[in-house]
Amino acid sequence: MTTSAEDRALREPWDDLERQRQAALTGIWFFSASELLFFGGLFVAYAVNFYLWPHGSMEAGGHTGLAYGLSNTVVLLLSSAAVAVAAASARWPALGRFSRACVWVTMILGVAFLTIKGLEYRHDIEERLIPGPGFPIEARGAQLFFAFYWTSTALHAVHLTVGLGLLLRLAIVGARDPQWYSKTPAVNVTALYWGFVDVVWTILFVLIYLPGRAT
Amino acid sequence: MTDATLDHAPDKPGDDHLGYLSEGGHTLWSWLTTTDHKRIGILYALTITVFFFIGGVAIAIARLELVTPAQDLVSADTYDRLFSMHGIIMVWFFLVPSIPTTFGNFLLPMMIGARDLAFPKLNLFSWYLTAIGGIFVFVALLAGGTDTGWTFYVPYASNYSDSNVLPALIAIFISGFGTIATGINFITTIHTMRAPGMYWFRLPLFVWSMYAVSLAIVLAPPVLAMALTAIAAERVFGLPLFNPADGGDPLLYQHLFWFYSHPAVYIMILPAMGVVSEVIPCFARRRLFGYSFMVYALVAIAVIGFSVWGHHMFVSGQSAYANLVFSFMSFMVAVPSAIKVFNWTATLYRGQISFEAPMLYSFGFVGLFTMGGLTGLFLASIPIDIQATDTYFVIAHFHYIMVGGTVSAFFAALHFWWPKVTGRMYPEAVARFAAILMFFGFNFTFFPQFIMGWAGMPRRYGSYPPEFQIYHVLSTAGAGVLGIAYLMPLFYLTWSIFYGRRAPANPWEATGLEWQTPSPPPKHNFERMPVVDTEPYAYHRRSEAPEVETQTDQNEQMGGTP
Amino acid sequence: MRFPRPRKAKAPPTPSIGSLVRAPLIALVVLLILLAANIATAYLNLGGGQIYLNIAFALVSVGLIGTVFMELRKENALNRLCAAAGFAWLAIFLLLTFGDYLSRTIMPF
Amino acid sequence: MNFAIFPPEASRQAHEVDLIFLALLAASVLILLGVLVTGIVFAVRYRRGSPAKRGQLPEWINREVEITWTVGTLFAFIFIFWFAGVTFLAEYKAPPNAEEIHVVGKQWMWKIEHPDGAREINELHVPMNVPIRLVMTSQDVIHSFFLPALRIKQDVVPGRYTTTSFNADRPGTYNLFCAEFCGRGHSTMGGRLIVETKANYQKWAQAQHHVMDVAGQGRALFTRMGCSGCHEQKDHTIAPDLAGLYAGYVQLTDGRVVRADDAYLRDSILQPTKDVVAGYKPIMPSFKNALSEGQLQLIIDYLKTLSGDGGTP
Repeated sequence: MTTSAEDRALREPWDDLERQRQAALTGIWFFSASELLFFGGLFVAYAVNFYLWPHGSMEAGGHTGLAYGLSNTVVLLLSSAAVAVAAASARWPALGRFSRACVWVTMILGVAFLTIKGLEYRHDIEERLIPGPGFPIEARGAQLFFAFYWTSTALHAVHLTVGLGLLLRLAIVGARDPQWYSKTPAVNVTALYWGFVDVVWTILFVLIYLPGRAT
Repeated sequence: MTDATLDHAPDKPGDDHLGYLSEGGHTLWSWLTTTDHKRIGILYALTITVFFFIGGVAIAIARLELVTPAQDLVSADTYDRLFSMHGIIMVWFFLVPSIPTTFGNFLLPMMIGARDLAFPKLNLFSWYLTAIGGIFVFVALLAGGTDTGWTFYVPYASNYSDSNVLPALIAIFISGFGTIATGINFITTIHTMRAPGMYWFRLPLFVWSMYAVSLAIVLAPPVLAMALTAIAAERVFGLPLFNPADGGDPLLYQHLFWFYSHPAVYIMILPAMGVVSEVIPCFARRRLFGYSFMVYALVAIAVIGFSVWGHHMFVSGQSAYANLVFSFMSFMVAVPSAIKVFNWTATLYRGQISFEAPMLYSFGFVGLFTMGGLTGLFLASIPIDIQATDTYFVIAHFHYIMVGGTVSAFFAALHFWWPKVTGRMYPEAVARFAAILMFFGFNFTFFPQFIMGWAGMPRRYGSYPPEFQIYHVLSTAGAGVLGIAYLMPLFYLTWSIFYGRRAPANPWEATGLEWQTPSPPPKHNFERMPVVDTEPYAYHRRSEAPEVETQTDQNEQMGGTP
Repeated sequence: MRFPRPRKAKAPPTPSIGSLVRAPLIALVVLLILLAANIATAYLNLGGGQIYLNIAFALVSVGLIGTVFMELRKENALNRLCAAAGFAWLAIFLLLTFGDYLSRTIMPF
Repeated sequence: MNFAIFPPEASRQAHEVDLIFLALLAASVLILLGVLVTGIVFAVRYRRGSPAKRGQLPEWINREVEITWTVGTLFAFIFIFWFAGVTFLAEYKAPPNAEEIHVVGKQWMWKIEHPDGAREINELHVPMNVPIRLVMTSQDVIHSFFLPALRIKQDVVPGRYTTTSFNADRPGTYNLFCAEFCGRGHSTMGGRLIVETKANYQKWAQAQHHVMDVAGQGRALFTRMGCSGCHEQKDHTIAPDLAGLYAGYVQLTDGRVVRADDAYLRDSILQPTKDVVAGYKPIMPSFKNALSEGQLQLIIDYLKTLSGDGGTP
């Protein structure tokens, strides 16, 4: 029975599952390095603007909703732990159900993250924190800070939604075919992708929510 | 579908069995859903051929406009859109994908003894990303093109340009991720799927160049994607990311853009170096001179290439300290390129040199790349760059490297591996004539630009002072010759698919695993996993070589690899 | 980095859930503590150096996520190198870009 | 038909840069010939079937050769970097007593203001042997102030000042270009650099005040007659922008492309509905009986100063 599961998990050019797993992990790690540089462009832009307009950035930082940011970070850390456990336990068929439960927990936390982010956006729009004519903070550079705030959090949310899609695929296909679930490297790949999304958020959290708190 | 011109497609198989060309199925659907790296390589070849000629037509009209000092053939706005679309299409839809996605896809698995790339489905997905990006370029073209130049400098591109910048940004964004996926595919394949015995220092240099290029391909394009997303955000949502009125710094965009765009020019030239390092040893029947130095040079170029981008910004208001740092790093990155040129020339020593078309293109490459590289030294020294940047001197420099270098190597690869890809031989005499015509047409077009560039003729000018007219007339005439030299291979290679001589498995008696499969190779490349136990390029015995090598001796020499 | 020839090992016994969950849970607790410390320092008025301290905390947390959650400790050398490459290239980018911005006042020409 | 082989050298700084250029040119030609000659000699001597001696590479050609030309190239490049770097630091630093000229780049014209208040458009008059420091900025997009004869180019970035300096020592008229792409009028955004002896420069400076009068009167008339009301609207939706109009080409609604010379300006003022600019409605009133001939000429003179009289074709 397991050979057919193995065959189902086996992709076309590979004749050995272990090497396919190595290749899949190497592939997702290189993709993470690449996406890190995608957000890296934003981090550099943010750092330069912080250097050019320290006062404006600090003041703008003060206006961001720390409560939202904090709860989002906690939610994402929990989900990252859950997906790590899911990936660790996926290899053993006996723990298949437990692993898929962890995947569902991760998805729920991911959706929670998006809802909190939605609430925060609604709060920001109410406070007219959108760079443009009626911007409340007149310190120079504050509009820049919020321009980067909107761009980076929107892009991060897009990446997180893609992650939710991958997790959903895992949970549904895994439930229908537990044998495939225990063999396929896709579980580790999705877990690593989710870990990457959490890494980006950890850096973004510090860049967006912590400056300007000390005033 | 961007490359609907399938009539040019070299895949209408003849009557008998034709390897991967017939095994995978004959319908268009079988081609559009193939995961065979060889077929995807051909899909890419068709796509970039279409874009190569569109870009060529755009600049042909611009060059005709430049024959007269006044702006009289096309309006200034149309002229801006012509050179911008030429830049965008040539950079992202011809040069960056030219050698890695066509010959890299086709040959990499065969050269390392694998059945296919590590992620075949991802490979097909990369082609679809490039094709969808191509469709967006068509949308931009049909809507009138964008007039920001391929550099999209802010604040013109974000606040002032009224041309359709957004479709162009989306096109580059999507095709960029297609290239990143190919890069990831190559690196994982080279690391995990080498045949037994194929150690790192037995890899052919083409595979090494794909490895070095994939490093740059994985790490550079994401930063460009971010820079273009920032411009799109500023144009669509009004977020003032680089708007000087709100304190944004246009130079920040230039840092983001050039951090990608300099490694991008290495993404364009490294595969060309890989191709030439395959062709020259084969036709000189000699081992490549200094194989390990060539490998270190390839990887060094890819890595140091990330620390030199500031030499594009010497006059843009960058601080003097940064100018000096980037100037120094630019000189450091020039050293490996110089070594490679010396090694190619030294490979010819005591060889049995024959002058088929691929070798002529490779000679052209070495000559033109040397001139391009040397003028790069001019531009790396700051006082000369202050005079020469944004003039035709810079245009001549990067065309010597990109057109003289990469396109010559692309045609060398096209002719060298044509028997393996299509199972047919190309007509030798016509091909040699086309190679020589391209070399002279190229010099005839771009050498006058060096002279008028140093004399002060700025780039992107539709009308110019009359004292530069002689050079523009020469350059346009040269462009005509170059255009013919580019069209000839299109005809005689298509002709050779149907009427060319049937090619043997190894027409050039070259070493390398890809030549040990029948041509065209079967769908799964190798019946049984090949085992490698010799040096690459084992064209003559290491210990000694007979005084006068007769034809038979060569075959006997070749006997080394099973 | 040649891959070790995969031995056809007998399937290892199914570990208990407790042993699987232990490492991630500890890491989670440490991360939450780091987060709290990070926010606490944000409220102390340390002046300019504030942001560097916060970023240092963030990088420590990123390191922890990488090693424990993304199991970098069990990965082979290539994947570790790849994780490092992302941050190394980012460092090159930051270093040379700030080489320009920091020296604009010192050596304008 | 004259053609430029080498840009004129109008300052000592230009001469210094040319020294580096010629040194590098010589070195490059040497290396290029070295590579090409070696390649051709090998290609001919070792062509397939030629009787030349083959066999094993001689003893001395091995790792040492490789290391020598690697280290050799490295030191040669470090020397060139030092040579160019020193020249850059020495030549491009503005001397303290330099005369400051303000330059403002605007979409498709250069507005230049001298310390004594004289204003120019697309023209830069400078006295000989006087160190000049240009302090430049842009009103809209990035332009680049390029004087090929002085080997100077400096991008002009909106939102900040960029500076460059020179000391012209050869009288004459040289090219001025915009070198950074800035849109439709990028190629017509050039002008002239006129280097004069101190005496001529003084004469020109006085004359400037006279021209100012003509332009001043023209300006006053332009506003009194209500022309500025429509033509200087910020976004030019109801009336075309007149700056940089003179000597350029104008696209009309019926598709014709007309050259904006004196006659065109005159006709447009007297019979505005004859040649309506593309994209605008013919709503301009005629000034046929409201302006005398002299006043008409004053306004046309003023319009010329708006786009630098006799700009490049």
